[in-house]
Amino acid sequence: WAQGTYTIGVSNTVQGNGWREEMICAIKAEALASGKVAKLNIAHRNTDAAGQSEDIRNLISAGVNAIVVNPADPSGINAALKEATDKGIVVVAVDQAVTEPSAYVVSNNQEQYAYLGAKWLFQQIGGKGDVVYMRGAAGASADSDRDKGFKKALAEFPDVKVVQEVFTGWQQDQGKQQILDFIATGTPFNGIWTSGIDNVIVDALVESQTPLVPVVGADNAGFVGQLNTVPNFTGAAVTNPGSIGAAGVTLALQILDGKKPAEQTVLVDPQLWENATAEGKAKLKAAADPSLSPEWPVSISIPGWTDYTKEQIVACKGPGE
Amino acid sequence: MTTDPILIARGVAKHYGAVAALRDAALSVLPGEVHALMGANGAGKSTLVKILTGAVRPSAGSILIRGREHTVRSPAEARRAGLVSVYQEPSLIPDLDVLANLRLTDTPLEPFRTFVEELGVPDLDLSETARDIPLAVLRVLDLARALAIEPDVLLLDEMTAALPANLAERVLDVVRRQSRSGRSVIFISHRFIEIQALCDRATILRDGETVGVVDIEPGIEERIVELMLGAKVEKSRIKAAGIGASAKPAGPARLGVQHLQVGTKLNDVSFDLANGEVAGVVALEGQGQDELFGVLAGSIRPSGGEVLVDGARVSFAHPADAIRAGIAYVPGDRSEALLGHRSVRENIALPFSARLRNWGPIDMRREQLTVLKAIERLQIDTRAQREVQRLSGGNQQKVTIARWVASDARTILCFDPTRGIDVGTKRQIYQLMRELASQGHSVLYYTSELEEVQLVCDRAIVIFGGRVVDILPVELADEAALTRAAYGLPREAAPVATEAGMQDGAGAP
Amino acid sequence: MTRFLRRRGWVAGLFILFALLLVATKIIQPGYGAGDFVSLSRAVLPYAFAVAAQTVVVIAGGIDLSVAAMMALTSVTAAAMMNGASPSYALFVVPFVLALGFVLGAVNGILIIVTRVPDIVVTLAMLFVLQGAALLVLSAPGGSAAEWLKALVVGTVPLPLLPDAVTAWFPKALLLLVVCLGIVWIPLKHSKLGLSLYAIGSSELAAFRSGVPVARTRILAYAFSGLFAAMGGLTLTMSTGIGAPIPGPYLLASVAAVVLGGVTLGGGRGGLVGPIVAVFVLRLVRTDLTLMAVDPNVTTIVEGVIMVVVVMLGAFLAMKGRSP
Amino acid sequence: MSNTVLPDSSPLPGRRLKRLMSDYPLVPLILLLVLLVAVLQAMRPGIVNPAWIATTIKFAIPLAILAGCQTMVMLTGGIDLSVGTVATMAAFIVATQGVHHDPGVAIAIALVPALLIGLFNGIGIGVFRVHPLIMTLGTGLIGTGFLQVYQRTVISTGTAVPPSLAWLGTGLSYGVPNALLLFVPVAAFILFLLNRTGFGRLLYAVGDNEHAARLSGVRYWQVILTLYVLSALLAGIAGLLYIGLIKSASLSLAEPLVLPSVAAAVIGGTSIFGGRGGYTGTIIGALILRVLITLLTVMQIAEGARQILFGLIVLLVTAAYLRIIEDR
Ligand SMILES: Nc1ncnc2c1ncn2[C@@H]1O[C@H](COP(=O)(O)OP(=O)(O)OP(=O)(O)O)[C@@H](O)[C@H]1O
Ligand SMILES: Nc1ncnc2c1ncn2[C@@H]1O[C@H](COP(=O)(O)OP(=O)(O)OP(=O)(O)O)[C@@H](O)[C@H]1O
Ligand SMILES: [Mg+2]
Ligand SMILES: [Mg+2]
Repeated sequence: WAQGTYTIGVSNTVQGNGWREEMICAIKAEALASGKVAKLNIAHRNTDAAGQSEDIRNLISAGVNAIVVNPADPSGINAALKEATDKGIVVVAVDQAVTEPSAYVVSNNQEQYAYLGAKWLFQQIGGKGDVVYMRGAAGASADSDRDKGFKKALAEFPDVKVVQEVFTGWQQDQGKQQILDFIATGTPFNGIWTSGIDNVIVDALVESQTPLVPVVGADNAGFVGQLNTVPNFTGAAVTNPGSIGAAGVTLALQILDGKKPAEQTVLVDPQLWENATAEGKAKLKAAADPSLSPEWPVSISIPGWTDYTKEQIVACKGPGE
Repeated sequence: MTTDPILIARGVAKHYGAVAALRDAALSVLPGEVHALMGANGAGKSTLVKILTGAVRPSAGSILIRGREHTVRSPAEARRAGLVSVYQEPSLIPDLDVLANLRLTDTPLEPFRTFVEELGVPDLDLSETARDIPLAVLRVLDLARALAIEPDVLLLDEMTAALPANLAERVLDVVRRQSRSGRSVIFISHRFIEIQALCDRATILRDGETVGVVDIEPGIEERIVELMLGAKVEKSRIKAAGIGASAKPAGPARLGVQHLQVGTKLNDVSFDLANGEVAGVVALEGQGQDELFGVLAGSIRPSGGEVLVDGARVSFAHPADAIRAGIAYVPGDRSEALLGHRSVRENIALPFSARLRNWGPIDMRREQLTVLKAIERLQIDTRAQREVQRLSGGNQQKVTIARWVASDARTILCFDPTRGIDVGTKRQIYQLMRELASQGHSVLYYTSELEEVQLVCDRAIVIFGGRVVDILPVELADEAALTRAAYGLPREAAPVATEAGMQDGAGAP
Repeated sequence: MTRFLRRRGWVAGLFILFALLLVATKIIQPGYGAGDFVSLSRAVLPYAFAVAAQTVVVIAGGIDLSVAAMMALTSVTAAAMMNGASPSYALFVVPFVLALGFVLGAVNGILIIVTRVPDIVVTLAMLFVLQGAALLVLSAPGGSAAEWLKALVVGTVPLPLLPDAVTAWFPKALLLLVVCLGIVWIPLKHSKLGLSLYAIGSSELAAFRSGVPVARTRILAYAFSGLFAAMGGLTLTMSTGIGAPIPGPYLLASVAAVVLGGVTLGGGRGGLVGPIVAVFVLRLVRTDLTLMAVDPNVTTIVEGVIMVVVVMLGAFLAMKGRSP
Repeated sequence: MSNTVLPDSSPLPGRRLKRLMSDYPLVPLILLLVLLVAVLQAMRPGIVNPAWIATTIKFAIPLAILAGCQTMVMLTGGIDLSVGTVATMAAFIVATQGVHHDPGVAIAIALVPALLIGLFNGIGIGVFRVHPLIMTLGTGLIGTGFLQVYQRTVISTGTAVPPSLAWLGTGLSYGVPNALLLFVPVAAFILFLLNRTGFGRLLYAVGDNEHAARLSGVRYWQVILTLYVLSALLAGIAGLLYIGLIKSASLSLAEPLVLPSVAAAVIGGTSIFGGRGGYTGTIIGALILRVLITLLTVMQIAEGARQILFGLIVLLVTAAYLRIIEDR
């Protein structure tokens, strides 16, 4: 039952994380919706750059036509990617860029992601005050990219001070405990920037009856819901669509069909949805989706890049399944 | 013997927390002498040996080797100073083959081979893994290895305790020859015969203190026992405790064994054990007694024959089945039976919890009473009761028996319960066996010390080559008769066992 | 002969399993060939060294939870040192990093001896320490590797006189693995120290009484583990060209492969060949799952099941072997 | 016969102190905890307030329950690496099933995988004699795989943490965490089980000397099977409580607790070689770890240095404690 002709390989190195799961489902849904893909070959596990190189080589062995890869590191898998493109396989990196020149990139701009949210936060607190900086996993390249963006915004606001910097490891429980511990120190603070561990932070503020300061998070369904419903709470969600995976598939199919893009790299710039203005509130209302798994980003599609319906991505079925 | 001592130890003490294993031990060994180290269980003999050879650090005291003070920090260091020990437990590496074990200790191969053969183990396979070698042979290998290193002082801790009589005899011969060639030997044994036959002098320890040094001469045993036990002795020699033909109740035997077969190890073995009887099992090393006890204890599945309890056929897949049928097994090696880190109380109460329906709350008061009664009955010294491993060997052995006395097992299988136990404790165990019998319990009693048969048992079942070769009433079961039977010789013909006969015996399957 | 089989049976079984898997792979993907075998060898490299590191300590009766963190630290150290340096500087970096691994491994051992805390806890604590140190060296993936180092794991060994069809089956990565492990392990295994490793793993008390310097042997076991882990770290840098401070999935994989390779947890038994073959088997299973395009979430289940079932089978066979 | 007890009135006060500590091993452990709290207070004056104490207790409880599983398993010489997966599964399933079902039903459904994994562990370890480390590692992987497959079926159902669990996890009554309502009975159960029941005795017995236990009629597989099922059920309960506390279902929710649960048991004085230890120490061990984590969180240093300090302090605490209680 082959509706298409292409085989597409996928390589991803974080498993069991809502964002990445959405990315995989978006890839499957797009492959199905495009009608051009016969088979998806997905290597999806927790591993490092060396393990990802292994997966990519396995995909090459499997004879795929294109590989969509969410790189563990921008340059750590270059050798394997080069081997793939040398064999005529189309390689598209999604989410993060890779430095291998023969690969295409459709990427969320992580630096911009952090800059946008941080800048909004600093403006929101009036350009001065103390903020809590809750990062992702120490040593991850996405985290260090975001750190650059955050530092850039910070440099623009000399009166803003970071009173506490912690690594949540992108773990809900750690983030929650860290913020509760910090609240207990009694140190005053005016805002919180998070790297996506967001709804538990708002929860913690509410539970501990601490005044609700502005919080910046990602567009995860749980956090977007809070922005809409928690009274007296101001905050902003910065989009970081997991559906970028689908954009990767679309780009790969275009190239396979002979339509090469003008640029090797396409950056999908993030949007910011805040609930401080009426306009922002409307956007948030439109985006909210309480039925979605709370760890899933609500931006399940990217206009111009994705063709599937919500039912299709939620069903999470690829061609032939 | 006017030369200076080669080894002197003074004021040696060793504390394990609150327990004093040694308090003030002294020892002086002359060149070329066989020096016995004697004392009751827990007197501290093994501890002293370990300290002398660096296996344990002393809390206090000094050691002089050839007149120079030495701090011996490890067995390797002791060896460089000329001291080599064969410890109470085998110290070959279980997962290495014999050859690797020798290489590990830099033991010269040829002398080792020679000694092994001299010690009565012909055609040893050097590529055999130590784990697969029977205990008695391991002991011999341990000794041969120590001898091959040619130490100035050889320390043997209960070297003969786990050996069958023929091998023990060989060991004595070899050791004697060693001392003639100028080597000193420190010899630990609870067997007076061996001490008499081999040693020149003896140092006696009591409660961790050296209480005397005597020259070995005929009749010295009394004096040694006196020193060993201090004020505790009643001055009687060990004596048979008025036994023999106790009235046998009617009805089916408590335990019946018919045509039992275990591979090639046990062949068509049949006998009965009556209610209230203590039956002795006598056999040289490796004649199938291990398998016999294993089957009855539920640890080994027989390949043929049957076992009857109170006339009914039973088959055990697990020791639990045997226990349910009222059969309890006390292994010869205490470490197989004890929970070393647990208290005396938990050790004794262990069988109560074993069954599923007793997994719930424990009736602590009832348990306390039961355990105390058993402790009292066996006169267990419970001063170090928080951890059983700190009790001395004899008291540990009592705990293993107390467990079954407390849970009132009707049949008790005792496998060499007096191995490495001092005379005082032995006497208590003999008495206990008789008491149990008089209360209707049945005991199957394997012993490696033949004189015990007449002290404890009602009958002797002799096994040789996996078969029952004789069943002797206690009156006839003197050592000479038992020895003959154990070597597979017919009851009437009574030549003294020859060298050749011994070898055959050892080589039998 | 029978004893040989009994001892080597497990390893032989693994070789057969590997061969069967190769056949299966060929059936799944008829185009599977020399080039893919070269890829397999490269994928095996870091795992193989991690497993070697684990094997040494397990044989000596211990366990090392810090293997993956040690690889991360040595990898970032190498990558950071080589960053922007001349190719010849790498000639100094490699021995330096190997020595670093050896010394840090020895620190593991020394801490175990000195603190008398169980090895599993000491190496768990060291896992955090080494991981933290790696973050201090490089706070994000980065650094670089000398080109000639990277080339060491790429391609095949040019064997003179042999046709290309044959040399295509001799990956440099495999040669590197065999040489690095062999150069350390073969002399080690046949030395007194090697015997001592087995001895303390088999019975520490008996070893001590046989005159084995137990403390020193244990420290050296961990030191060699550190050395192998450093080799693993270097291969990570060589094959990715960077150093990453977050440890990869090598810890649990190393424990699994050690056990699958027939080394008893608890010590004293087994060798290095078994675990290395086990690594090849596990990697090839991974390849097959990818080739068959098995649902990625099911892949996790399959890998778990394989681990449990193979070990259960081994335990079951051992049980049958024991009973008469 | 000659176990001589030293006179109790030892002249040296230091020695006597050491004796006291080694007789009551919990005393030094509690002192360590107090010391850490004091250091924390010194670093951030005012942090030790009722709210912080409540938070610390709330977060220590799920860890302490998982460490309880670990304690019981370690007594038999084993280790249970699947507790993180089991707890995560229970948490994730209850949050997603809570949408369709009554809390009671959702909880019952959530505990089914726990039961199955426990059973599977027990059979592998008790009957087939697979090493616990490998077995629980494998079942953990299998569980994770199933959870991910399950996750895909509930992407669009949303989540609903049962309010009763949220109340239990985060609520306070009179300033006291409601979670204690669950924990006190659980802890009492574990303590009673270990000290006053036949099953508890058997855990120690099997871990101390399996052969001896067998000769006393103990069937190893029965003990081990029951143990791992019990451990998995407790882990499941810990997961339910944890989702009540975090209120956000994730596929790796409780995984970060696995290594700390082992560490808590070890710090609390339970031997990983089996036969020795108890649960009271473990509870304090869990508190010590939690306080330590807070201490490092509020300390403003580089992340690398923080991890290094964490490792070193855990090692130091364990070593110091061992020193104090040894030679009892
Ligand atoms: N590791 C230890 N910890 C605590 N106590 C110990 C330890 N080793 C020995 N002891 C104690 O030291 C005392 C002396 O023991 P040792 O083994 O030296 O006696 P022994 O004379 O060799 O006895 P046996 O004849 O039974 O072999 C005993 O009371 C024993 O309980
Ligand atoms: N917890 C305990 N503490 C002390 N003694 C106990 C304990 N449990 C059992 N016993 C004693 O051990 C013996 C055997 O106990 P067990 O409970 O196995 O009995 P049983 O033979 O099955 O008989 P019953 O049918 O009466 O339970 C009895 O003498 C009993 O008094
Ligand atoms: Mg002794
Ligand atoms: Mg003793």
